[in-house]
Amino acid sequence: MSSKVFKTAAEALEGLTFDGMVVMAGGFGLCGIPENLIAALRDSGAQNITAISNNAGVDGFGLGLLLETRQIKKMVSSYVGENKEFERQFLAGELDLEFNPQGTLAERIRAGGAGIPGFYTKTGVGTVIAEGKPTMDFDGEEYIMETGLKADVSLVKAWRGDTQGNLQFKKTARNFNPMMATAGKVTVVEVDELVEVGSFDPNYIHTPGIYVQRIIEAKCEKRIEQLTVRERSS
Amino acid sequence: MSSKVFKTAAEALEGLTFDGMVVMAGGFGLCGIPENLIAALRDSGAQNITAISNNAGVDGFGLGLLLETRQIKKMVSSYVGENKEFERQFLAGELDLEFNPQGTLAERIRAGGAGIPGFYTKTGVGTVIAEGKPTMDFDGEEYIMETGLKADVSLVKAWRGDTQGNLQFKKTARNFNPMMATAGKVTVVEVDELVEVGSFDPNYIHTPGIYVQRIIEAKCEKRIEQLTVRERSS
Amino acid sequence: MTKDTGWSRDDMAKRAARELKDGFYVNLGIGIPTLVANHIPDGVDVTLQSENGMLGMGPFPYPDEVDADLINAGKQTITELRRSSYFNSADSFAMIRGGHIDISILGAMEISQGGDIANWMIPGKMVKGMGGAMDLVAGVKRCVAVMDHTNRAGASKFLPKCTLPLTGRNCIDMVITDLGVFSRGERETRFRVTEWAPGVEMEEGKAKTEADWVWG
Amino acid sequence: MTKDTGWSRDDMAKRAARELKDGFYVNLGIGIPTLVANHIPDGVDVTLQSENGMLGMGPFPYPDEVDADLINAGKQTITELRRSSYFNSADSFAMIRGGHIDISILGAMEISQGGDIANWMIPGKMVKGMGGAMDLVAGVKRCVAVMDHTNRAGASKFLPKCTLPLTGRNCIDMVITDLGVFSRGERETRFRVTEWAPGVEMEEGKAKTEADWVWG
Repeated sequence: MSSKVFKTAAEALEGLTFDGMVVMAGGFGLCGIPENLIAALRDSGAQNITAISNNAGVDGFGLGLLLETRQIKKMVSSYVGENKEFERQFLAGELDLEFNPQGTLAERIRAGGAGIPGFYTKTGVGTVIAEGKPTMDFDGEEYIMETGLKADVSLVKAWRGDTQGNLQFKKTARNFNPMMATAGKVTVVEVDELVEVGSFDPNYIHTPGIYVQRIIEAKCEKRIEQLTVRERSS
Repeated sequence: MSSKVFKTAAEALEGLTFDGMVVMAGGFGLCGIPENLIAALRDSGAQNITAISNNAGVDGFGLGLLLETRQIKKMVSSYVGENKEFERQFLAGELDLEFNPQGTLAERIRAGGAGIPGFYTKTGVGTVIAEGKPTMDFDGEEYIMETGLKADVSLVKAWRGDTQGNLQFKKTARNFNPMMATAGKVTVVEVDELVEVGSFDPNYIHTPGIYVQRIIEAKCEKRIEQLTVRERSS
Repeated sequence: MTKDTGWSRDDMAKRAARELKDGFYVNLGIGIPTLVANHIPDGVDVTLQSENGMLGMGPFPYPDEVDADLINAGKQTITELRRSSYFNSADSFAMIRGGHIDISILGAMEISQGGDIANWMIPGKMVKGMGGAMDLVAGVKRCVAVMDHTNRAGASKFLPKCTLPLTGRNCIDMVITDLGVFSRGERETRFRVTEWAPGVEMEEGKAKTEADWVWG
Repeated sequence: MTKDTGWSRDDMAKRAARELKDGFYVNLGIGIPTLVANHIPDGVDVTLQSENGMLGMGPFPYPDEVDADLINAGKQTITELRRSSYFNSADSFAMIRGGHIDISILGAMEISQGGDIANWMIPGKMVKGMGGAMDLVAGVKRCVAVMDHTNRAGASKFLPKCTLPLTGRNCIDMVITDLGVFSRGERETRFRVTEWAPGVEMEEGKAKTEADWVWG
């Protein structure tokens, strides 16, 4: 079988990037983001990107890198509070922004990967989120329809991956990554540790290799946004 | 915290069964079925049950037990080929049957547990399955709407469970069990092995304890429907 | 910042904590709701959910335990417990939206007498997004809002109708403010004041509340 | 049951196996499609999906390896491989319905010239159910049907229009029968015969086929 394993982030994105592309990038805050692939996407020079990601990184890190270079035309997110350059571009009308409730965003991505073009939810009923969306009553309650989301390329960060693309995620760094892996026409993954096939117990694989087209091993900085600790009492 | 652990299947179902109840039972064929809980449901004497389960067991085993005693009024399944008593009752008009494509059934159960009252799918378009169902076009293609499913009680079979109800499933015995655990007003689980809290790596829990209200440890017969082997060449 | 009458932020968190029952699965918002974790009554064992994908959230880590791959929904480093489990964001919100979380305690900017809540945006100011707030109020079985009774100008935040864009409609079951507790049994009924904070009199409550509510 | 002309069941499976490309994820139906696994060409590495929740299906077990918790969609005992993974039924069909499986090879009772397939029920006979068949034909990228060209009475099963209740509409890309191969590039185009089985002549093919098709 032709190998899914690539050496560098740049090689792993070769031939996949283009102006106007839709990209999904995993992560919650800076936790579980595909740092190296995001940097490689910046270096690819692709313009007018629509980026689907729960957050928009911080200034100079994560998706913040692509905001700095003005490569992002539109963000689809649930929360974008941590980024001054984002705010500046948005207030200047240089950046489109589509807010989704976090659960709606997660479910839309899952739906996109699962062949579900639309589903109904109670989230957002009676709010601005419902504006212009079809509604339906079920058991006398009103629900709004949300649509499935797909991407040209999904950038995913996993903990360990094998050469067939089977993945395991670590703790809360899992977040949006597994769904995004299913919703990309092409899914590219960076892992802390690349292992041989057969290293995982098949009962505990979070993302089966079918969803992964390319994989690299790469070191992550793993920046912490809110370092919060307690002191030892002794 | 009041304990989720019960001693026997009968005790675990106490107060939960009633005439006309909707029950989900996990399993694919006879693989991963909650044998002991099904037997206890029979012994409870509840009548006119609607049973949601991919299959209907075989004569004298699994849900076949409840067919023998005529406690099931309606089956919601994808395939029921292995059961003579089922066929007899169905042809005699004594039993209602609602066929669902297997993927539609699985997704309807997931939706029921996830607060999604309806979703669109391509499965069944142009077939009898589509009759009477709302349709919607997405990108010029026709999809049909399917609804979420819930149960009064879900009967689930897991491999290992801890006293908080965290579950792990084994190999293909997982099948419908995790979704059904999310879709029952009350979910009762039987496990091969009950372990202390903290026995599992939190990264590899298939069903979090929030979905489990009652749990028992019980021996299963694990009958094999199609024993198929190969001979060692040496 | 002690006050002569009424509850402090910590008092409000303590009062909110009394809504937690043994065995509950709980989601706590940021701000005052976070303090609730410090006041869980003895003998009450609850499991905290963090909507970024964890059940069984533990305390903040000791400095040598910090793990960048383990944070809560406020992006703070945390720890795991023996009971913990991790899952993806779709599964996490399926849990929330499917009605499996027993209670959500969350902050608010405004609450209406019909149980609407506004807590995510102020028109004209930079909007950061709703995060998981709309999912929580739409999906969790019981929603308790904790907020100051009045804004800095002294105007009531418990109103006949919210003036700010809504986070959710008819989804709040109890409002805890520095003045007291307002609750309702069903989402079709009116809120009743069930408790005044120490030193707060009916007169003050009435004067500072624009929403309709019923005594006792 | 050798025949003078045309393909045997095993020949048909062998021909179907040539549709498998290196790296494909594949779902095989029961009957003739199961035999395809025995004919995978050298140098072609495919991963078999079993819709009850497994990717990387291995061969039947040796007698001392049998595990009741490890079966395929035909309920036969099987084994796992080094690459295998397990998942639940919703995830399994999300994989199928989301278009992630490269090819499905499945049996059929009737195929129409518009690519409709009927393979799950015969009115008047006891109906066992469609299982995962409707999901597979609706979701898999490329669907190849394998069937005898005619029924026992000698009537064509490749028809202008199916007479039996459909499993799916306009979803078959290739039909392999004992007489030959009929395929189309796009789902809007007509089937073309691209190959005859040994000893089969155009005359015989025409005589036994009611569906419209185009020579090569």
